[in-house]
Amino acid sequence: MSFQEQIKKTTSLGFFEGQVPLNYKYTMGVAGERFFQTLRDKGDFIASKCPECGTMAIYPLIYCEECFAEIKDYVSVGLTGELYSWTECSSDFKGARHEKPHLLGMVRFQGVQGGIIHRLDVPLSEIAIGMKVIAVLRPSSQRKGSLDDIQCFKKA
Amino acid sequence: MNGRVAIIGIGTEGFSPVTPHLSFKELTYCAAVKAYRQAGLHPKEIDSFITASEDFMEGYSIFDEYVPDQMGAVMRPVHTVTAEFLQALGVGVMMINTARFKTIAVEAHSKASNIKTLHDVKAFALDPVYLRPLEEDAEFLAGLEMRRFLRDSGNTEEQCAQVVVKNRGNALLNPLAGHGAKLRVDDVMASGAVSTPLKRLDAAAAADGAVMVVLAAEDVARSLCANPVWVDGVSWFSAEGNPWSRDLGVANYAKLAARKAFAMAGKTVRDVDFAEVCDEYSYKELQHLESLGLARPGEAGYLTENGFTSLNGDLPVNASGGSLGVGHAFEASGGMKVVEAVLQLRGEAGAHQVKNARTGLVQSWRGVPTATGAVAILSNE
Amino acid sequence: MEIKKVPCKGLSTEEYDKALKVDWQPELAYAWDNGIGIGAYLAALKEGKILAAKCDGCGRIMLPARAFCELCFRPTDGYVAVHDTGVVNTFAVSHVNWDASRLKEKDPRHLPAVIEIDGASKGQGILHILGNVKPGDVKIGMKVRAVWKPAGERTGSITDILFFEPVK
Amino acid sequence: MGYRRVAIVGAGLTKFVRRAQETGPELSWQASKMALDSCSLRLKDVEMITLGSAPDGFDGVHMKGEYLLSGAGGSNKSYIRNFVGGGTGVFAPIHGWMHVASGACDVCLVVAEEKMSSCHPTPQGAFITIFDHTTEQPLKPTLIWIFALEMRRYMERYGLTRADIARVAVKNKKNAMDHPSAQVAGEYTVDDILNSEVLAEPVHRLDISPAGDGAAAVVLASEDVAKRLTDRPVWLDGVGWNLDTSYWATKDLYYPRYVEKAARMAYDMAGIKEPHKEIQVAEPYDPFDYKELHHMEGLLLCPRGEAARLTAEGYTARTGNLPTCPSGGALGVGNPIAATGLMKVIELFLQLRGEAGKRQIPGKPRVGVAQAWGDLMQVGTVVVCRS
Repeated sequence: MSFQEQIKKTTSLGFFEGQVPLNYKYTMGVAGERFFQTLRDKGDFIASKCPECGTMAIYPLIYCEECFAEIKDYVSVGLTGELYSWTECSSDFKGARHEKPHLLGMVRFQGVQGGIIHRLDVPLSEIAIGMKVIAVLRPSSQRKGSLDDIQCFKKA
Repeated sequence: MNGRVAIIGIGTEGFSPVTPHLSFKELTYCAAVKAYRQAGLHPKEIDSFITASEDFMEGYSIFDEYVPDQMGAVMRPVHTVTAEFLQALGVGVMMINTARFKTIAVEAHSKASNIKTLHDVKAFALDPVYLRPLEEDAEFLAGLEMRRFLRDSGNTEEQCAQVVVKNRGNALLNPLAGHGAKLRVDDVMASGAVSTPLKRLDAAAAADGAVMVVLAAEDVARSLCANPVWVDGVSWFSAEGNPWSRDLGVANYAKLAARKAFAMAGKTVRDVDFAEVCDEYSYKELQHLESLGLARPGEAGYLTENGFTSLNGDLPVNASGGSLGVGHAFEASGGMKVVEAVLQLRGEAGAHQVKNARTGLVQSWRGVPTATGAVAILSNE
Repeated sequence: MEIKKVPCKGLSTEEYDKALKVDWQPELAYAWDNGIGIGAYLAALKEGKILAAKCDGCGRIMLPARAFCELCFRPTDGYVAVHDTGVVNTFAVSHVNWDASRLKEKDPRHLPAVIEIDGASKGQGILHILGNVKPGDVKIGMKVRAVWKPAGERTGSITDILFFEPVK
Repeated sequence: MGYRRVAIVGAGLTKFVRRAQETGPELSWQASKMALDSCSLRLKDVEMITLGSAPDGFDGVHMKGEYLLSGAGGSNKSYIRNFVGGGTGVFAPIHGWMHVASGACDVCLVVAEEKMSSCHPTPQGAFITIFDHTTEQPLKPTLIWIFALEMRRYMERYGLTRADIARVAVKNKKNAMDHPSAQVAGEYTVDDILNSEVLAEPVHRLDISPAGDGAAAVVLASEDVAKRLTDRPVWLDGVGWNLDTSYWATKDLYYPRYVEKAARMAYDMAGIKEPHKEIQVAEPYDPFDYKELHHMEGLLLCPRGEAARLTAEGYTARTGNLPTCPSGGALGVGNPIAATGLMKVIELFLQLRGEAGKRQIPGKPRVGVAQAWGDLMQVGTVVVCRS
């Protein structure tokens, strides 16, 4: 009996609704804990530095992605970087439209692999890939050790 | 190694924005029946089965549970790769090359229309510590990448829009495609921003669909099949796992996979008669063409504008209509492209048949936030 | 090589509480198409019937109803309402809820069971719960029958059957 | 047709813990790094990587294979994630075997990772959603239900008591006291197990392995490369896997036919005719105590219904005829799902090389079997190793 014959009433097809009911708390990880503690307590960005090949990475890692060596050394990279790319994002993670698009940038740091993706506060007319930008942090009293401790990047 | 590996059966079902009359099992069953019939095999005669799927695209926490029945694979060696169809195809080729398997069925499907919170699901793929707290639409990563790619390569937004015009135009000729349209570059340019410079019509719309492909070792293929399509090379690669660590100007995963796939096939880009590359976003087609070596850096947009990649151009790209024209079926998208390449190489593509199709390149990408993709080189000789 | 020392020490409750963390609650909501087989199965439940599918290939009468036989790999050959009685194949006495919270002492235990439905092929069972029975009185092999919601309250769901109770 | 032989040449493990500070990628790196170091290889020597990890729901990242990629050394490599639910940990080296046996590469890194503590407060939301969304989830099932249903069916079929089964938990938790990764090792009595908190009769708290965080990794190599790297390769001589129907309530749960099918596939490949005589060490999957017995029978290591009696007689102790879960298994070492399966394969690797330290079983074993199980009473994954 073909599928067409089996469909007696199209109204009986329908759908069934449900959810995957999950909730999470993620640790920041060994390197992440270090990064966010430094950000909170010292207002600084740190990169990991590979003892074998010297590669520096931000966000920091406990291993070198290049040579897989263990990393225990972290170095300050300061708050100033270079704008690698940017975008105006129109909606949030639920697909709801922002009232005004949110300006986001990927920022890289000299001599360091990787970068930071965060909000950007630069007039559209002045934005250029390659421009120097500096992180604006929340006041130290408000910093909690999270991505939100960075308010945005602005023109350096 | 075990000689060559061939595709001896293909089947599809759906590839439309919704498929309310079929459950995911029934959708896949329909594709599977066609593929087995073409291959001339009952599923009992298939040695092993592979599904490419991701749990949260299905709404199950272990979707692997729900795959054997609709493939006819109950109490058989079945496994899931949480990967794109083309990677699963590569695993199937690998399995045949162990010389312990002669026939493998590879399946992927999309029931994207059943996901009520697709944005949430996509955001759930972002790094929980460093990206998700921004609470932005995950497609901001495509916006960042598109801008950097256009800057580094010199391609333009209008040239990206031309990709959309071409692919959705091709889709009008493809009976499988759900998003065929006659568009102008201006329509795309005026379609409103998703995440600048990415616009709504630069992004493929989601589709439901199922694909199954039956692979066979050379001896089996020759005995069963009058028109086998050979998988001469297949490879998958990933660039850096973390989006903030990647070079956004090039698709390194495509570059690395192409190098290996061509080496396996003993072929070069000059042998490629047509290509089906990932165009989930318009700029991705251009970026992929350049990274695959099918266009020189910075020239893919120019070539597109000048018809080089059109259906009757020197190198037809996405004659199927691509994801932009057929609809984006997530992990099954590469499968749709494999099916298209098989039809082309058998001369069965009808109104969207390209001329002199002997070797085709198929390429896939897993979408944001990944930098993972695969390349297969298929031929009919 | 002998593995003597392994990395990752694990956090004590105190350390865990102190560690920096990120919260996230994804909204993962779906509307799954029932399709042909399950569409028919749910429609029958709404009418107070348990629907099976028969396959002329292997001769099985299968639960739940399905559009194709997964063993013969062909479309099924028709749907049949089977009985709403059956036999307990196995059961459990659960003291916890789905979210791992414990039932209170006075709450009735959950009694999940696999019930082989009369009229379907041997071994064709469904998961459901038992009711109107003390946990200590449940036995494998016990005959049970469905207790349905009133017709007006049925929605086309497996919960249209409230539970299965012993056949006295 | 000659088949390429594949060997395990290196192994790495993290500790299994209730809550790791490490992220999933960090755990993956810890195990991968140890595995590479153990056979003096560097990441650049690795051509392809396959990672096994159970549901995305545990780590809490959609497409988690991509998220874990960096820690598993996958950047700019051919990398893929394999997934057969709870059977993944033993499937991961099978997937790695495909890579090497096919000639796709000579060296493949196989990683297994699980971080279940990200689920807050519990992973139950990932468990209820293993059941059919339409015909079962509305009944609000818990994972424990299905084990209780299966355990009761098994007990009923063979007239077993809870005490017969609890001996497995006692043995494995004690064995685990010698395992450096162990999360829940200890000396318990049968009464401790019987009297632990009831969850869903017949399943009590100590019948179950705990959720956890951890990772494991092995390095696989082709025959010629393996012989260059080590004078004690352990050969992956048999692999098998099998997936039963998703209509789990339509089959008799007392016997895992899918495990038998997977085992026969692996034994055929390894040329094993009489597994109960030829296998000298076994690591069946033991997320619940009865499961070890169930799986011994499915693996054809003893006649059906006999596993409990053999356990009581000490047959499966480290000093018995067939040492079973000498590692301590999931019940003792812990159960970060995929990592546990691979931990079992690593136990074979160490036992067959005579490098298991205090856990070493006597008699220089040469052939072992490891197995994992998963999905809705559906998946068997089996590997046979030889020194």
